[in-house]
Amino acid sequence: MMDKPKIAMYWCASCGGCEEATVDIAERILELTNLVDIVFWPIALDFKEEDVENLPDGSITASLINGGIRVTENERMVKLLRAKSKIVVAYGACSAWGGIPGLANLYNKEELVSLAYHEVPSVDNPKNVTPQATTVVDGVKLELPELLPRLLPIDRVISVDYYVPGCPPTADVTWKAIQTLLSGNLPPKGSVIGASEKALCDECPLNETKPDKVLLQDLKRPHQIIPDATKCLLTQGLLCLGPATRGGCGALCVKARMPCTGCFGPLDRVTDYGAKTASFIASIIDFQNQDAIEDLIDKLPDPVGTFYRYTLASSILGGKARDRES
Amino acid sequence: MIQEPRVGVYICHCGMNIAGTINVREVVEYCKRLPHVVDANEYIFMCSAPGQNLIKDSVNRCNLNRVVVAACSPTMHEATFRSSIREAGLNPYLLEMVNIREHSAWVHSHEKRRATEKTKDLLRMAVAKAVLLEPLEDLRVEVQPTALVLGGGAAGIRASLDLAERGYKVRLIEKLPTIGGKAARLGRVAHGDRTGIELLKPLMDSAASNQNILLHVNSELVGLDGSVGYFKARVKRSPRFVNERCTLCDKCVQVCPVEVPNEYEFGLSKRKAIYLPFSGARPHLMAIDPAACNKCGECLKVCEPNAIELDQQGEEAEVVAGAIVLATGYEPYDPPPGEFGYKRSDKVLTLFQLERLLDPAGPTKGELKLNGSRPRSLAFIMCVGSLGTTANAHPYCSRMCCASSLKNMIRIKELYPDTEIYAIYKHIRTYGRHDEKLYEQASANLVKFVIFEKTPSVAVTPDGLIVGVHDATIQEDLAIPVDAVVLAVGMSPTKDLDKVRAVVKVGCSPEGFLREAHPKLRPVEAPADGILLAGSVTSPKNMLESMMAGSASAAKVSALFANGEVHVEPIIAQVTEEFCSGCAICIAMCPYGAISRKKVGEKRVAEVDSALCKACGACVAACPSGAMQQSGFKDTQLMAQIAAISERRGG
Amino acid sequence: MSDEFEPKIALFACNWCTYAALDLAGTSRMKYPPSFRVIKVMCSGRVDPQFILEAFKDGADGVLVAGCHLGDCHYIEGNFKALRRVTLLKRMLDRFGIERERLRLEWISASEAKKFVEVAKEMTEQIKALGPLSPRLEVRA
Amino acid sequence: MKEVVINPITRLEGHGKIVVCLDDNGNCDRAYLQVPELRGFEKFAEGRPAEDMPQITSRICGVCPMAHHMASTKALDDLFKVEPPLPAKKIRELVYNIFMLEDHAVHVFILGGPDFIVGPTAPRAERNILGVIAKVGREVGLRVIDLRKTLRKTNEMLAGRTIHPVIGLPGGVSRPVSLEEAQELKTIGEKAVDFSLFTLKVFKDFVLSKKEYVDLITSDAYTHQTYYMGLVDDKGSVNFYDGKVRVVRPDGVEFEKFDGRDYLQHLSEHVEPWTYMKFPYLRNVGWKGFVDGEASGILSVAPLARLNVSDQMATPIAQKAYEEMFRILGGKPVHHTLANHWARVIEMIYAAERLRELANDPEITDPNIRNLPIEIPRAGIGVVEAPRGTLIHHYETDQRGVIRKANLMVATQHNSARIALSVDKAARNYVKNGKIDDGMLNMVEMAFRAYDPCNACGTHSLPGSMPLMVYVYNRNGELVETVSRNVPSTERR
Repeated sequence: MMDKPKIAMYWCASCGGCEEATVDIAERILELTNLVDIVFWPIALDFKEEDVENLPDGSITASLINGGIRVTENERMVKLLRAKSKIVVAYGACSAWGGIPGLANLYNKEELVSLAYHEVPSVDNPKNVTPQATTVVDGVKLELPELLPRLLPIDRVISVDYYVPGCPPTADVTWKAIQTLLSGNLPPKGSVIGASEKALCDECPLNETKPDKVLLQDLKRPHQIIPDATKCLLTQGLLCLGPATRGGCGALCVKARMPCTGCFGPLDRVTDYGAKTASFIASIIDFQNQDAIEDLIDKLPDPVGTFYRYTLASSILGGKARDRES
Repeated sequence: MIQEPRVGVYICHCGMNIAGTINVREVVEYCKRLPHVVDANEYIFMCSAPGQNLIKDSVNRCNLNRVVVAACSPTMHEATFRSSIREAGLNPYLLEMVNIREHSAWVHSHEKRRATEKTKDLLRMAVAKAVLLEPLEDLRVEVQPTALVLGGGAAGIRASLDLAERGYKVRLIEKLPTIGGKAARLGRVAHGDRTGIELLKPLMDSAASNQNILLHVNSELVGLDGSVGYFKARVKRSPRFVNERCTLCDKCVQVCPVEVPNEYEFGLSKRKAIYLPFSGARPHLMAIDPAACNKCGECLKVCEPNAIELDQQGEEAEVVAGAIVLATGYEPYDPPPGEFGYKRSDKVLTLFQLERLLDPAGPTKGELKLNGSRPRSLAFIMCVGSLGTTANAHPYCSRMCCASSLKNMIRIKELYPDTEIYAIYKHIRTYGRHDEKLYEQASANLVKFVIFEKTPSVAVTPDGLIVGVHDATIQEDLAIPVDAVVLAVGMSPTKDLDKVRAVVKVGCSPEGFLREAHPKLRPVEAPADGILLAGSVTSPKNMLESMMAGSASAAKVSALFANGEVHVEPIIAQVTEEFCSGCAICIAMCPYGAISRKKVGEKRVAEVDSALCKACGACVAACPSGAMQQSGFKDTQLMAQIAAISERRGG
Repeated sequence: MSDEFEPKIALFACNWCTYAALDLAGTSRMKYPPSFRVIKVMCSGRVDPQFILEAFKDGADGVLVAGCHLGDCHYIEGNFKALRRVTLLKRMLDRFGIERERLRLEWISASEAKKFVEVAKEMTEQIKALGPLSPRLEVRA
Repeated sequence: MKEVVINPITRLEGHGKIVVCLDDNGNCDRAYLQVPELRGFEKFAEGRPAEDMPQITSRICGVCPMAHHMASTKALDDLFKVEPPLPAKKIRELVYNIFMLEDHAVHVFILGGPDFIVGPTAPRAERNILGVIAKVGREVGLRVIDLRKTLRKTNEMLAGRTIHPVIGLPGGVSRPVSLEEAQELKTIGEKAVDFSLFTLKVFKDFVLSKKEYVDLITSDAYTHQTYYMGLVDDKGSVNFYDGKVRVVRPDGVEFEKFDGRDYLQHLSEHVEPWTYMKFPYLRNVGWKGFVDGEASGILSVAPLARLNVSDQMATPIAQKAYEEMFRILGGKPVHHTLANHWARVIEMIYAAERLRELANDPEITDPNIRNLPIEIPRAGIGVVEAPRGTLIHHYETDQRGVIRKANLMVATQHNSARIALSVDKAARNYVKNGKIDDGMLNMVEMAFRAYDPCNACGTHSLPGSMPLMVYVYNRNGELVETVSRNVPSTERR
């Protein structure tokens, strides 16, 4: 009897939504367990790290990893799984591109810590206590892991074979990705699996409603407009990022009358999702006069946070430049 | 099929032009160490026959599949080296040129070391891009040797005749019932004794009778598809209500009860609802103005040849053409009522109306008479509607109005020497070989010139007209009573130009004229290939200039037709359908209308008309999914070039 | 040779105006600092913000995007697209901690070799004053 | 070969690390629970448009995204000074109760509940959903999976997505409920109530009917005398979506009742250097260290706390169950941590009944679901009851509605001091002579699971990957033992 493929699932810096999404494949999961052995899944199974360490290199068929790399433990674990796995899959936005926690890369870690423990109004911290890497209490050293300077997508730490997009990936996308992995007919390394080759517009029910020329004369923030639910949101001035975002979700947000915020990330031929998105948005501004262009851009309070909401950590720059040394 | 890239790098000394600054030897050695470079060499003049042979031999000897040449500007020798590698059996687009003469050696001869370092960077970047180059094939489009000329004025007629004389078919589209345009309505033209119609009539007759020219009067262009070599135009003809049996007996005109202002006389006289636009109109037939005609049927009763068909219908026809000449002309600046007394007094007239008065074929048979009386004193106010003289005026100078005004002043002095004439002007622009004589002649004829800086005024009083002007020379306010005022109006873009632009995609200047591909180097070409711009559709022109533009555009069209096919450099945008979501962002990027969304099943994808694409790449930069790419300037190619800007990535 | 910081500036030059202006500067034997690395595009409207960020990331201390004057674009309005993109990207650079002066947009016609030389000198000085960028972009110190 | 149990439900939550310090006799001197992560959500909220917050902050936790989404949306109402139309409020409350029901149900049957339904003394490997199925019957498992799926699909329909919903906007919701959907909801409402009653029956049959379980619940090891906090409506009933914050003393007397907007006058956070978790306490009592009693500002939130602070339940069946619980456990307040399981079942009934009421309210299909803001924003505070307790979002913005400062006080965090007490108590009880046994871990696990804590929310950090690690140090600071254990708990928020 042939051994069933061995699958490992692991989470780094994620919110748990990816794990919930995995569970959301509900009844299909029983089918899955007939097809594979799950050898490692911290949320569901007892394990010891040594168990993984003791496996021969390459003995896990595929590891699905969600979450980005925020602390040193994350880094250590993904390196371990890389060594033990034939295939590593970055599952979900955080793992693939850092996700929303990657927005922290616009600050240094000291700023994050200082705000949380010293500055927020609810904190009462007269002695200016800050969580420390090492605290000695009664002769015992209490250690906390240190944050890395930046949150990193896992492919900045290990080599990644495939990517499953989404914050989180939907059940359908997850299932398709698993089927691809089990099909034996593997796509080229680096491919995105489970989702569409095309941008969201391809599957958006409102794509047909676009006029010949899509141009922006105004920008509206979602709370400033009650959009016509039968017309493309972008053409109504809402910053729908569907044109730049990989399809596969079935246009869930648009169906709830909210613009796409880009959680399925860039398409194959795009290097930097945020820059590409900025490019397409800027391109369709229907003004020639610099002041009018500036005025329109003024209506968009935080272009970096908006365009890089899920992909900052994987972007060309990856985060904020360090300050100039004077 | 993925070929392992094998790059050869060839660096030209250009005598001492390059080698005098750049250490070519060092750069060659550097290039040999770059990834995928299998050969690097140098030569004193790479563009010479031995230089080119060196490249060709290397291609074969080293089995190269990419070539980088570092020499002068590609505008000089890109074509040269493309042919060289083609002769060596490589696709010509597998060449990348680096301009190290103009962009490095010549400008950094004071910093030789750093110029050499920069040159290495440029080569490293070029090699990085070259590795990703792909073979491309020129695009060819067969040309339909028929020209569509839009506008039957001086420029359009000239263009049509020139083309017809060379044996090409012409469809001449004119929206009025006659060709001739504004030029046919000029009075005596400067520097000669003949009137506009006298000059133009032979050309109009030739155009009307030429076998190669098909006149479409009462017609407009309402649709256009396709691109250079093969346009499909939709031409809509409005009914004329009079057929070819018309003998111009004039009986219908006599019985017609409806009178309207005669636009051919600029409203100086009236015409009937059935009318001949002017003597010499072509085609030489009556026409019925549907806006004026009340269909009373009186004309039918008197028309012996049964030439009148009141139930005639309009029709639309498709015309296939290889090129289009836009010669839709201009219209005179029309001052708003009250500007300088215009339309407040019948003694205030425009320069165009004056032309008609002085035309022997005009409403007064060439006599200067206003309401039956001859003005003894006249003031010409110049620059009306031009140079920002009034709030409504254009910012530009229409040029022809000075000469035209002076010509008319001289004519009036000839006819009526006792007439007192004031020329109230902002600038006198009598440019060119002949026109300054007009100024001298007018001065000699005692025309009184008054220069203004502040816009003058015209008061309409019960006693007559009083021109108020601050004479900028003597710094005095003058009040000049005159019998009549002539407003030397300039030229405006036609009001219909937007309708034309909606059909033919041509850009327009801030002034509202059509924009040329280049104002100096390509003055009669639109940016889109196969579309020519003749006459005052691009800027104010006099008759001579319009004729020149007409001939020039015909020459451009002839060159196109003579070649029989169009070659397009294949660096155009292309969609990979499997990556295209049909988001439509690209469509608004294209100034040439080359991109559309087609339906594939239930879904949309973008489609590029390769003949319309001009290779700017704006849609590529905008394409949010990377589905749109520009051959020769793909994202991957340019990103590789950029990434090699410093050694750590590219080298 | 001095150890003085010599900036590298990526120059995206449109084929019709700025590239030709550079050619003219050469044939006129004008002199400007050897800081610029030319990347030819057919039109400034081809320049994708990804290129600009990639240039910064890969070692450019500054980026100059240059094309035909507004209204004179060989492709009618490609430079307006460049204007819009660069305007938006400049604002984004603020949040990335990259000084706006490092990204510059200029309209330089084929005949304006002199203008290019002035811009080149000025920008080189500006970037020198700002110092090198790439060490500040590396993830770990 | 290892039997794989795909148990959606036995979640291990996050980074939890316990350090036990021994005295000279090898007994526990002091135990520390360390939470080792921080993500900095408050920081990167700065500069972002406020209206993005409901979708940004939901990423704090993919398990209870709706709680953050809704607290954030309510903070935006307050920020932009715009009241949602009544139909929008009802839609929000509808999706919120669907979420609460689903979250509680998962906890009862899959995460914490099995301890009791299967039995605290049953082998660990059986204390999971499979054990529940073995004991109660196969149809339980199917019903749980089916209900979870139905409720999650329903919220995907109503809120755009279940994980990280999108409908929340200041002044309303983005999407109306269609007539067809309303029809479907009526069926779901009935199904939900049936299920909640079934749950109560299971709980009674398999837990309350056994004296030893009730004794365990009321045992001293799981009892702390602390303050309790939760939202109540104007009649003093439990309400998850809206109301005033009421705090009762350990003796059950109301200590204070305040508008959520005034939270800073009532709550503060204490910082320790050895954990990233902050410890909220009642400002008007003060931080007195890790001790319980009326003099200590340590408070507790979540199901039991909500029931302790309320006067009654707003729906009839839940009210009966509520009365029954307090009758059996000896009146309000109940201080037994493990009673949270019971309280959770009662809240399920309330959520289901409220869901059914709203599903049958014709107003939910009214298309009037948005009021556009017109006021200039400045500051806004939103409070909801998350499954695990009171959740507070607080934003300050510039005039364009761009966040200048954000502060988030999260449910689990309010319980963190009391959890620390529980860990310490467990260690003191069970670490004897330097020996750590499975019993201690069980004790800790059960205490943990009852709170259903979520360190991801608590530190706005990510739930990490580490199992619960126990490190034992002797008097000389030397590590003498390490025990690792997956805590199949519950830290779901």
